[in-house]
Amino acid sequence: GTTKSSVTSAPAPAPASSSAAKADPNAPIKQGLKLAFLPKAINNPYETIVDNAGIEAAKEYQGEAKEVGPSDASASSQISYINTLTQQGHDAILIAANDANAVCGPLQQARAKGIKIVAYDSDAAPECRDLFINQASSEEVGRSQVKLLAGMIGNKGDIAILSATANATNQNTWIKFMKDELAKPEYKDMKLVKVAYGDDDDQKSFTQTQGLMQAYPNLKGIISPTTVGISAAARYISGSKYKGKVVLTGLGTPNQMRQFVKDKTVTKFALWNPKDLGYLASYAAAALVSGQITGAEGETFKAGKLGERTIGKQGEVILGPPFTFDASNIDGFDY
Amino acid sequence: MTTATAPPEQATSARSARGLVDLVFRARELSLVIALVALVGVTASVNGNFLSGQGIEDILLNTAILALLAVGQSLVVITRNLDLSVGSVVGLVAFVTGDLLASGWGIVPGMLLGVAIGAACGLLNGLLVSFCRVPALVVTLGTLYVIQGVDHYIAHGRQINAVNLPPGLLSLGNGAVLGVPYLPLITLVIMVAIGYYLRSYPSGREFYAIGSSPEAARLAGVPVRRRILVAYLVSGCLAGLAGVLWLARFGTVIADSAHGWELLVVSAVVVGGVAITGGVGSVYGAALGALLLTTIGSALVVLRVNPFWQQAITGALLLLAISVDRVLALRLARLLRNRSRHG
Amino acid sequence: MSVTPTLALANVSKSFGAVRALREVSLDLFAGEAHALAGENGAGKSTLVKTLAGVHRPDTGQVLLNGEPVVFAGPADAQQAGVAVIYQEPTLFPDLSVAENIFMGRQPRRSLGRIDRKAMRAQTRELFERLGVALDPEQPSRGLSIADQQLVEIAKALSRDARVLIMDEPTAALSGNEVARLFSVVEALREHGCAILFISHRLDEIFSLCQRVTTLRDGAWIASEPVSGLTHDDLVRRMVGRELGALYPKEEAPLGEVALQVERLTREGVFTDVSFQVRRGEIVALAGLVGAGRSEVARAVFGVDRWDAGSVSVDGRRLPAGSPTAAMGAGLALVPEDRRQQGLVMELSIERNIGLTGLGSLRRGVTISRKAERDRAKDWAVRLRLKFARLSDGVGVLSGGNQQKVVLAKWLATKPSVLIVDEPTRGIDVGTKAEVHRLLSELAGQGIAVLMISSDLPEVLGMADRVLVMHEGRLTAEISRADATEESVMNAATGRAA
Amino acid sequence: MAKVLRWDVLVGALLIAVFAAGSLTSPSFATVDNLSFALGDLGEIALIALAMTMLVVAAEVDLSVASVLGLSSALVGSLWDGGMAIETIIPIAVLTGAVCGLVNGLLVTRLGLPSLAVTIGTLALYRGLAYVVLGDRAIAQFPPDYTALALNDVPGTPIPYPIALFVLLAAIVGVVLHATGFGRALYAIGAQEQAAFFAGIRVKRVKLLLFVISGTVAGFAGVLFTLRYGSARADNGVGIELAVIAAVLLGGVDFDGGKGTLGGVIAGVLLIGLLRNLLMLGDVSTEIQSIVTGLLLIVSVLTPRLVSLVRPALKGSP
Ligand SMILES: Nc1ncnc2c1ncn2[C@@H]1O[C@H](COP(=O)(O)OP(=O)(O)OP(=O)(O)O)[C@@H](O)[C@H]1O
Ligand SMILES: Nc1ncnc2c1ncn2[C@@H]1O[C@H](COP(=O)(O)OP(=O)(O)OP(=O)(O)O)[C@@H](O)[C@H]1O
Ligand SMILES: [Mg+2]
Ligand SMILES: [Mg+2]
Repeated sequence: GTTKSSVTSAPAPAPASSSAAKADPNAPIKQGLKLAFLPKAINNPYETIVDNAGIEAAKEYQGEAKEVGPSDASASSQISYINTLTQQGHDAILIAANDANAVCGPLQQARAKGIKIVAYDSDAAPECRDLFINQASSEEVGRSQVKLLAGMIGNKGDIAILSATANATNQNTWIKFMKDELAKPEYKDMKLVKVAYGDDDDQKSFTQTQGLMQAYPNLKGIISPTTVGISAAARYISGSKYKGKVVLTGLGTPNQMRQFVKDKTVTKFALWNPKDLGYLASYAAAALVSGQITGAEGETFKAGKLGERTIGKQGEVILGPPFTFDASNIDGFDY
Repeated sequence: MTTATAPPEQATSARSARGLVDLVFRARELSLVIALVALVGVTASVNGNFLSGQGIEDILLNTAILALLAVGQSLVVITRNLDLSVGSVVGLVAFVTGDLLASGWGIVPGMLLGVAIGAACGLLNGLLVSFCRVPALVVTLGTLYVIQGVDHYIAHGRQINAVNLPPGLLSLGNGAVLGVPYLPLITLVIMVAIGYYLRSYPSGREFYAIGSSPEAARLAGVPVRRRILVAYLVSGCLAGLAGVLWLARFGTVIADSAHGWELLVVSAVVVGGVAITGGVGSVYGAALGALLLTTIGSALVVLRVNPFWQQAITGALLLLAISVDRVLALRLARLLRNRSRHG
Repeated sequence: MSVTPTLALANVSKSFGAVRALREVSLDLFAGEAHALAGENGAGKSTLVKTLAGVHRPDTGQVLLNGEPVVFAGPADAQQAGVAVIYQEPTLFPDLSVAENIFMGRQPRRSLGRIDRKAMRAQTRELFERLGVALDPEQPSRGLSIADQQLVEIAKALSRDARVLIMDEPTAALSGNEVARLFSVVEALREHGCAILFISHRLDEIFSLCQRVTTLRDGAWIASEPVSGLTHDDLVRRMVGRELGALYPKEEAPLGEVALQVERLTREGVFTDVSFQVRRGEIVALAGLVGAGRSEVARAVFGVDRWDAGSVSVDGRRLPAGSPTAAMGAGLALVPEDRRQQGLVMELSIERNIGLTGLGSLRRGVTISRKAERDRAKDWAVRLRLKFARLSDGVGVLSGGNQQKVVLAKWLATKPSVLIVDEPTRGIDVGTKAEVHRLLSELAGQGIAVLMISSDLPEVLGMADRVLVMHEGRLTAEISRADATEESVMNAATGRAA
Repeated sequence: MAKVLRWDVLVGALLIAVFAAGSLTSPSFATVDNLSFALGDLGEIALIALAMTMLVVAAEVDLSVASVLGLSSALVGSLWDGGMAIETIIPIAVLTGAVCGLVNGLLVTRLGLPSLAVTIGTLALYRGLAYVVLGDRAIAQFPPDYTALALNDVPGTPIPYPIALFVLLAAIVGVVLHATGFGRALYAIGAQEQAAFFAGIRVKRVKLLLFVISGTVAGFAGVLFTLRYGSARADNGVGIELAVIAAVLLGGVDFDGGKGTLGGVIAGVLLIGLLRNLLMLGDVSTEIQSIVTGLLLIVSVLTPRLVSLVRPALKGSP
């Protein structure tokens, strides 16, 4: 019969467009480009910041961009949107994939119609998109999070991870690298006791944190690499007896975390600038459509105020290292 | 012609019958309490923290809102109706109230408005179901979508942050009197009030009459439509209040607070022994159901159950709860039948 | 009369779609008078009752209360005006206790308007004493027999101590001594100046209880007159509009071999050691007081209830316990006592209901043949003189008696070899009653074995070749047609040695 | 008698209206591509709605369908990942669905529990099992010729295979429901269970069968879903039970049982699907879409009521 091995042994279908055309670095950005941002879900504040920045950026080069998307972060609902966008005929679709593989088929159909695909925030399978704008190298995020926490608990004690949904691609990649980092000798006294899932649901993350505290009485630290998770966790800890006993860090937006940094529930946490992410994605798409780049490794393009950017391996463009917030600098940011 | 007054043995059998009837009805609450005690017992024996002050406080806090919704829902279900829109009402109220409070509204007017919004939603459902006589399920599924849509439309990806909320509200969500947090207290008071009304007041009994047989209720001169309207109104108000408390409790909210809770609330009600076909059950049962569900949730985490198993186990326990309750009820009913017969 | 009637109808008409249920009907109910309402099934009696009760609004004409025109917006208004009604079909709250059923909306109160349950229980007992009912006030009304339900309804109406008491076939499910009980209570009420409207298809009850009688035919008023001047046949003629044959046309049929054999059948707490047999061509009556367990026996034999011990065999073949399908296969048919719950699917049409018992035989290939379904329905509708507009109408809108006919049709259509009928003529008018009886003996004549449960003693005596009597779940007597008399049967039924 | 406006007729009319509006307002709506997209998107919901219709007519409901879909999808994923042949996996997944249905059915018929309660429980249970099976993994790279079957159109037509299958099944269910003894039995059971039982209908057996069918269809839908999206995850199809229920209700099936037609349900499914597609093409935001869907449900039940309230006033006596 047809088994996995018999299929994967067959050569994988070659990416449709990339490296087919020749890149022309100094081609002008086309006027009146039509871009569409397709976030994981439209009512996720973080995604909204990113997309709005992208839409703003489009104005800079006289393009028009819009944000459409499902109200639930599921692959299937995202797909009907891809199909519709394809029907409407856009120049590029920018997507934060809920499921790297599920969106693949429709994206291929879109590319077949000459639409450029730029993944951001959460990648789609590489053969289905032209570019992936990565907020920060997944490896760096993973490892730096561990470093951050280790520094605060003196490389010692039980720690837990509060993730988003069990299937979130970016979360799982980060967690992979965290585990890898923890394997190093200097962390031999740190023990990862649990990976909990808050499903990016504020209330579930909140109660999951409660559970962790009770289940692991001598928990020293929590990493929550998701904006929803970290703020929920911070809120529970700040109101509970565990405040000051358990160290919390992760990825969060300054606005969410400000109060908890002020009340000393959280000392340090990290994030890239989501506005820059949207901005960069927007320019990358424009460059792609205008033929400045094709998505091949080594090509470069001008990303407005962010300056020149280079495409890494597998068509990945990295925004930059995550920025670490603390009491001293947090008031300088508003997002 | 013989005088057919009850012969003594019949009278006695009748009396024992009554004892049994009460038992049958109590049994529902009873079996819940037993299950609850067992669950807590096991969990605590494995991990002492579960019964620590913090642990209990957490469970009470988590239960409060669900229980509040369950109380409102059971009122509707008892009249042989259903309100699927409660989840989205909570979401709408939590966000709108948060938005207004953040923009400088006073706490009291803000909360009142929240409850008012809930009431409006309930009124809408009630009017459609009772006066236009359209199936409750369709209507409330419809309003679920509509209210959710409105909520997301208003929120549009924004977020309410605790910093911008009046501290007074937040302390309501997390503060306590004599160690007992406010939220469970509020729920308790409301539950007892409604429960007592339903049991001890003629108009309260009419809710059961309607659920038991709408046609008979009409013939008995029960103001069917008005009662059903009230049921939805109350359910709406409580959902509104729940929304406000949600805000007070969690501080930061986005559009989808309590998203998908409609089924959770219904299962709490059902586990609580309120018959989905109406006419049977109590708000106490419903609240206990809510408590049980929440406790299961917390217990599984505390017992360090693999997260991938938690949902499966929750489902299994839920089924176990209703099955056991059912079997118990059947046993007692049969016992009752045999006794209540010829001596 | 010079006195103004307590409650009256003046030229009231009421139609449902094409059906004109009432045409220009007038009726006066006077204080201290028991007024009978007679008419065939579908004549409009219940509609009239519902109009007086504020359930229906008259299309034309008026309802008069003490001579003043009133408009009852709903049942509540009528109750306010002191009108108490026992509807033809019991309207109880199955989940609530008997006591609560009786006092719903009028519970005795204690401080702060709260319900006084003690008082409620006590008053319920006191009511049951008066009616001689042995029911527990706290028992939920679900699972009560039709008869018990009817008794609760009566208690409910009496508890209102109303100025007008309207009873739509209250005795249909009751047997001799409950009826006697009821009448003595009603008498007392009447003497206290209560106006009474009484409906029954048992004419002797009308003669024994009422002073005046109004007859309806096809919704039209025929006559209102004192009962005293009337003979049985006069009344029948007014109702039916034609001469009527014998009410109990029982002709002897040659007895064949045993068709139904029941041995030591026992169901814990319901009936014990019930053994009997019914031969082909024989009509056996199962008599007894309400709650004796007759219906339960019938249900067990047919397989809707399981039995704990004993056996049932049809034509020598044993039936598996608890399988109606198997019973039907063996040629059994049961016309159940509760037509609303067990006999009919109210939402479905007449033809669908009649077809329900023949889903197998109506099949052509994989699908049901609508024509066959319709023919089957038409055939039996005609044979039973069913009163209907279209066969595709829901049975819900049929009059009580006509619904009962549909149930009979549904089962006779299965061409059973053993027919069990539980209260076959409950709520059926004299005309139809005669037809049903003719039908039964006709069927017996064709060699069908008939087991007839009935609380109508004359019917039992008139139709049965043998009478089996049950008391408190046991078979207490078997009486041949020859020795069967009111006394012998009642004695056995009330547990005194026959 | 005045003929009352039938609910399913109304929905059918609405469907036509939407289609007309679509072809007029949006150039890309009435295109072959778009319609086959729109229909394809309905695949699982439409299939499950068929089984659900029969259940609801018999006054029962199965809320666990979406979870059964998820479980089956998870199974397909882990078995495929484990190197089993897809030809063996598919039957296994479908069979699992059947077993899930059987469990629902047994709990309902043997213990006499309300199906709403039972299937809310199994909704959690089956979804949980899906996570137990697949955890946080997402399996991809399914055989192209099979994914093609789930995704592509029947050669020479704009009709995707799933929809072709749906049409076939719909025809069968239509006949069963409206022209066979089994169908008659369903309506009887839904309207007055006791009477159906007294008429010799094997009520429990019938209900059990219905739940098994519903489970089987959901199981198959899981396979379809997995292949169509080329991705197996434990959270596949979360929450589509409400979409199915909405379609069935919109189709005019009465939740108290005993009423409703399959035609209505099909119209309901298509109406929801096409309307959503049309709104998307018009760049109508998700919020508004959800509002419209809600209003649609309400209007569809309200209109016939209002009409029947107004009718008597208008018509004189015959
Ligand atoms: N709700 C209704 N809708 C349509 N037709 C109705 C309705 N109620 C009664 N009818 C019709 O009105 C006529 C009178 O019915 P009604 O119940 O008053 O007869 P009845 O005298 O009580 O008969 P029975 O002695 O069998 O009870 C019947 O033809 C019946 O079909
Ligand atoms: N001692 C009793 N106390 C309370 N209810 C009883 C008693 N005996 C019988 N019943 C009721 O009567 C029913 C069984 O009596 P059943 O109706 O079978 O007898 P029956 O002689 O057929 O009476 P009916 O003439 O009403 O059919 C049961 O449903 C039960 O509710
Ligand atoms: Mg009548
Ligand atoms: Mg009986």
